[in-house]
Amino acid sequence: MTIRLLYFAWVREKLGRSEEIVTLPPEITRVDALMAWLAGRDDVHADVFGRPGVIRAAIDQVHAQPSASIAGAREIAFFPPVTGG
Amino acid sequence: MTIRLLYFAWVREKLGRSEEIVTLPPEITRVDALMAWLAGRDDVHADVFGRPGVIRAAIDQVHAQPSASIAGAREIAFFPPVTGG
Amino acid sequence: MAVRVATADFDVSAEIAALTAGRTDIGAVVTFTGLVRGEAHGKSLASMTLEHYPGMTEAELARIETEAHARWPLQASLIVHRIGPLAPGDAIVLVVAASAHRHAAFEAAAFLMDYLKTRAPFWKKETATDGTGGWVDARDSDTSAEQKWQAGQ
Amino acid sequence: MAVRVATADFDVSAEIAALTAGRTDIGAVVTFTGLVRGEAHGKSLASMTLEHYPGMTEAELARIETEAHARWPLQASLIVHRIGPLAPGDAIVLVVAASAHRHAAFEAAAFLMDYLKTRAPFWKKETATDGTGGWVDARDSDTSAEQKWQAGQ
Repeated sequence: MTIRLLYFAWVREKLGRSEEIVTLPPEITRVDALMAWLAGRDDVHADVFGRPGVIRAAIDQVHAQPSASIAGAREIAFFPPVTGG
Repeated sequence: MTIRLLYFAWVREKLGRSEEIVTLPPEITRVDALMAWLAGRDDVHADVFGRPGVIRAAIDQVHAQPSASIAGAREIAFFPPVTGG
Repeated sequence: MAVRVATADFDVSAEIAALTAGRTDIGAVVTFTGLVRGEAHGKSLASMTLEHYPGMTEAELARIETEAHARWPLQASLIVHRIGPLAPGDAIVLVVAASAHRHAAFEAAAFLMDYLKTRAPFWKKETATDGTGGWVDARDSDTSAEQKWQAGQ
Repeated sequence: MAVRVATADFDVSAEIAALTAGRTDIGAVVTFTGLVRGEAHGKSLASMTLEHYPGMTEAELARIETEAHARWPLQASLIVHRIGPLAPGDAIVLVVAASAHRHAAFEAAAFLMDYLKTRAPFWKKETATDGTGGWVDARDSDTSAEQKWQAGQ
């Protein structure tokens, strides 16, 4: 499964990129599994994705829980809790 | 006691005047007594002042209950419940 | 704090700008604008006239504003109420509440309107397009809205 | 219903006029304007930059607006949110809710802001006058403000 990942705010800054296209192994089917998989890349990713509850996710521009299925998703975004308004 | 009376909205229209100066007998010491005294003038006044709870009063530009003392008042206003805003 | 009774219309942006000019301690400005609706009590409205009690109006609006400042941390506030003849679509009243944070501004603006509706000495007289009309009756819902604040909710 | 994300400032009067033009069924217009405060977290603010998630921002604001229209009888509504660099005193966000009656307009405007604060994908980065700064942390009070509506209060 090939998917677009987007990063915002300090997630973007820490990772040093705003987006990337990745190919996921077939066993990655939920948001939390994707985060664990990303956390395994290196120390920087472990720091960003290794603390559940610190960052939020959206699937195809809709807020998603860690348990949400990513089947069929085109883009998944990771970001800190929002602070607009 | 000489006092200025003010009338607003349909109270003013029914009485046919917006204000008058009256001299009160000494036994009139509260708003409700003043209303009863005014109600005794004629049928028009009885219609306006003879139904407690229908009209409101203010003493020197402050809302006043029927039981409020009118001692020392300079002006007393009578009007229907307000409908601004 | 300011109150104004006028026949002239008001400009919301200009009033916000005047309240916030040169300040950086205001984070939230809530405005309420009341407009004359074209239908009232099932009839089509031709015009409306607002009568008030000069002197008491300004005093009562100032008392209401003082009460709002005692209840919420407000940086600024304004009440403008129009009098005289008005047509459907015309603005009647403007309330502005400015605070560091939004909940105080929202609550204070709602409070100012609820108290204004039940305490400020204004009276509306309506004329329908069929020529009928008369003085508007006070609404029980306005009294209960005011009593909600007195109960401390 | 309309949402807009822009670097340009907005004019509250012009937005109210656009929402109410040619209509006589609106009796109440509530606006909320959020402004950049000059002090944040005990420090003097030099500037702020707002980042957002293009596409999701507009979609999420539209979902929030749809939810407000489902909960209250609104004649019109508008959300404008600025992005990019802002200075103390600058306007950040505008919410407008228009209804026949005032309580619906007040509640819908407060709801729109509470949901926007916790759901719309915007992030603030602050720079203090002493050169320090960073991304603003989300406030627990914003989450509880949103949860109040979910509990139906």
